Amino acid sequence: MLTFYLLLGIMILGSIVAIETRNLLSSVISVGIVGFTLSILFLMLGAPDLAITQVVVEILVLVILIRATISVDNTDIEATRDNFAVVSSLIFLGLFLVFASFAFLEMHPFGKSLMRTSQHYLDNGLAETGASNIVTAIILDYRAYDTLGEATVLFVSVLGAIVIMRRIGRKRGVKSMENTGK
Amino acid sequence: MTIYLMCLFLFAMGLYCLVAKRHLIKKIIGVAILDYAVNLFLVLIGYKEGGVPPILFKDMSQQVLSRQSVDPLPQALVLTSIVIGLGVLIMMVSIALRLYEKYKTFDTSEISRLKG
Amino acid sequence: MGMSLIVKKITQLVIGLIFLFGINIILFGHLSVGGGFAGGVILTCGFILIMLAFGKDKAFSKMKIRVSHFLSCGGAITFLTIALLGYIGGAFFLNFPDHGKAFHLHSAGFIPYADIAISILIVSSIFIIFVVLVLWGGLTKNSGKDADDEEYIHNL
Amino acid sequence: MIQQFYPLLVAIPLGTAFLVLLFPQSLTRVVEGIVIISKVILLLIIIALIGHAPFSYFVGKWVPPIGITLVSDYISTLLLLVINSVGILSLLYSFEYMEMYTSKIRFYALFMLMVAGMNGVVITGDMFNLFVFLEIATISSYALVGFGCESEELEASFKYMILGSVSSTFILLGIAIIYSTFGTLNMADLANLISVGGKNKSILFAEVLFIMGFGLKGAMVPFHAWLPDAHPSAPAPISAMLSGVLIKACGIYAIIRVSYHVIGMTPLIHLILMSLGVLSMVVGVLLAVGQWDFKRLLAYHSISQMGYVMVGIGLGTPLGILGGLFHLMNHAFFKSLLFLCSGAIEYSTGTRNLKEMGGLFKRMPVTSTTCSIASLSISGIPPFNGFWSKLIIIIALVQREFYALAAITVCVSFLTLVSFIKVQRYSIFGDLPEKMKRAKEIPILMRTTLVILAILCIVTGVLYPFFGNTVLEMARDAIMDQQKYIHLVLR
Repeated sequence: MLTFYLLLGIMILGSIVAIETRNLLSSVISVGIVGFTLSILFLMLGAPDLAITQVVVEILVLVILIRATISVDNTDIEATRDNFAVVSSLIFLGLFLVFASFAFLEMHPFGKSLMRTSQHYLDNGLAETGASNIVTAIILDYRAYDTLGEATVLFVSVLGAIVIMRRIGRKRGVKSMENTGK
Repeated sequence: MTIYLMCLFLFAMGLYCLVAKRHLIKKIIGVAILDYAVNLFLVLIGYKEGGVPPILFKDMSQQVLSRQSVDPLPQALVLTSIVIGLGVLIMMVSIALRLYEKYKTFDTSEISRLKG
Repeated sequence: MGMSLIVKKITQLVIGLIFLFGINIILFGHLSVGGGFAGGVILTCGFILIMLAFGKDKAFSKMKIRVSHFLSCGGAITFLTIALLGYIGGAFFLNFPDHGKAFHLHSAGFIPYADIAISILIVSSIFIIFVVLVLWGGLTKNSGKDADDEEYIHNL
Repeated sequence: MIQQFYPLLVAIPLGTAFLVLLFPQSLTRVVEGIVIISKVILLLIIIALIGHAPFSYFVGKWVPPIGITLVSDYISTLLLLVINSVGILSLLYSFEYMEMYTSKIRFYALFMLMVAGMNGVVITGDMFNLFVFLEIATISSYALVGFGCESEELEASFKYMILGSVSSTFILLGIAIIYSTFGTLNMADLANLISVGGKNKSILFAEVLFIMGFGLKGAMVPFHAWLPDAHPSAPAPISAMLSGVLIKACGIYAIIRVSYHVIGMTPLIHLILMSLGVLSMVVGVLLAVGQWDFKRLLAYHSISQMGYVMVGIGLGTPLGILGGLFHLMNHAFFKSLLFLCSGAIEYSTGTRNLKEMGGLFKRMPVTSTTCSIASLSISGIPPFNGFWSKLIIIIALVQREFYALAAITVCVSFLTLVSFIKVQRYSIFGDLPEKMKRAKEIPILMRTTLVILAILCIVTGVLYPFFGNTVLEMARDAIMDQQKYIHLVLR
């Protein structure tokens, strides 16, 4: 149990560095620390599927973020800080955490998962779907409709990114411009 | 309980980053941290003490899986959520690059041609 | 173009293993750890490694941008078709084929095929987006044979 | 038997979007044909399904708590009708309007994906599935807002995207908390467990998270900052879709579903929803009055009109819900008509600034007439549809003895009227400036869609006292009856 707290502590430290550091490149690398620690945590929490996915996705995220960062020559950023925003967000987040802790007091305790519907998957997953990896059985058979949505989300975002990265968005000199007589 | 709160603290830090930081890349990092926190929260919910991964190997009996495995459903949800997070991040980075090209800066206080 | 000799040599040694590992993860997604998504991203990371080590020409020789555009649509259509084929058995997304023997590669109905379709979608679409991000800003400097590809991306 | 085709409402637009991208740029005409045919098929399926309405469909034949369930009751039928009828008209309009932009095929693909996402949100009966389709709809709308690739559009899109992802994480956190407490994701199963077992603080926390998340998507007032930037920046048909249907399907509908059916209403939730509604109503209209940018003014009015819907829904009396639903439907028609009109004016004059316009009635009679009809509808002038729905909401408020609120509602309606008189005065009537002399009427397809929407505004208004309110009343009964929803799915 102590391991979880330690790893989560590393994640929190990493994200503090990522948020507060002035150098963009170090900030992106610290996000990498958070992500890779998360994947170790997934592994310890009994989710190897997620761990492997998190590692490879984290690599992609780092590559893409570094691509965005190196488009600037100087990766040091000035400390532009909006004091009002900082104070108000801290107050809001403090309230949020207090309410959350009241709510969590009545939540199901950690380490004793309820398993109301999941017990069915574990008991009958292999017999009903033929897949011995129960997570795969869920994402591609019991809840395959979700996965169709998931694949579509990735498709949409790639399509959207291509659309955004078009060189020319509007045609020049089309009819509307002629009409204005500009 | 404490571990849930720590996870929510991570979530709150992502929100803080989004509100208080004015740099586009920092905002993207804030969204990434938010994603991490929620994904971790979902997996923590499904954890069972001394749990084994929900995968049945050949030399493993069905009873062991049924009794000791962690909850597989949140893991399936998190898999979907990771992909969605990746998609949103790709879109954000591409828009941030375009904005940099147009305004020659990543600072949101200077990117404000829209009023109100 | 590309990085130093050490990087190139190591990439040559490793790249085959990366692709094999990715394909293994995809094909055995329903039996052990992994699945279409993780495997697909691993394969993409292989392509990205080629691109970073050897420059984009080498990567384009392995995978044409036009082809990957068609593949990404094709993967999505295949997955949707698998979903619609469920109507043969009587419902949307019904896993109607024979489930086969447990713990064998050919088992679990349509799950392995769905894994393959997803991985094709993932590989090609993330490859496209990476190419777009890399080529972004480099358009004015370049000319020559890959100008065709760039034009294809920016004008389609 | 036709119930079997329910999932096709998502599958057809998805398939169209994937297929359309395979075509080269030169075949844009063919693509337009394919897109419109698939849209017509969608509408036909929905109309055929109306008679069969309350039923549930199990995807992959997995019974409820295990698999994903699709639910059709009258509230989803109403939303589907609105989404797809506004969608088909916006699509017709965009055939000519989108000539201004490059890469039309990708526009159609994104449009179809957005429609697929909204249809998916409306038909699903599963919490996480709702989240996934919400993401499809909103991610494609982020891309569509920035479609023109100008600096303002990209900026609006980035703002929208940041707030959109925050709201998504709130929703996902809420789903996680609910799952940890009840161990199921099916809405009807959750509703059953909550109504039997009672609510504790964690459920309330999840509900607050849901209201924040869906409120952000639906631009209720404390969370409205993105809407006045995002909606005007999009191309006009997309503004019509975003303001006309997206904020309803992703915001209002989801709030209705979660708070009425899944978690169940308590006095506290009624209070929260009503105060959100009143705030949006008042703040939206006050911000709108001073605007001179036509589309931005319309966007602020969207916030205000959504406030009306929210007040009606939050009131919780049968009459209030009826008024809210009716106003939701009317708003979809007149607000999309107004956005399409503003697009038409921009198309032929090249400006959105009201001060630069004037006297357009002489140059663009069809656009001006339809714009006037929509303005009269939104400000609640008697024969048109906006009047009836606002009247119903006010009567419902008076019935519950909220006299002050009723007075505020009337005042907001008056301010709306003032604001739209300004629009009419500066754009349609008055002198024709030199620059506007060469403005021409828009092409025939665009005109046709404007006329159809105007006819819809008039028909729903004039015939409302006669055709009864069949679908609306059934939708209201569906909202009020939580037990019926549970039995519909769990059989």
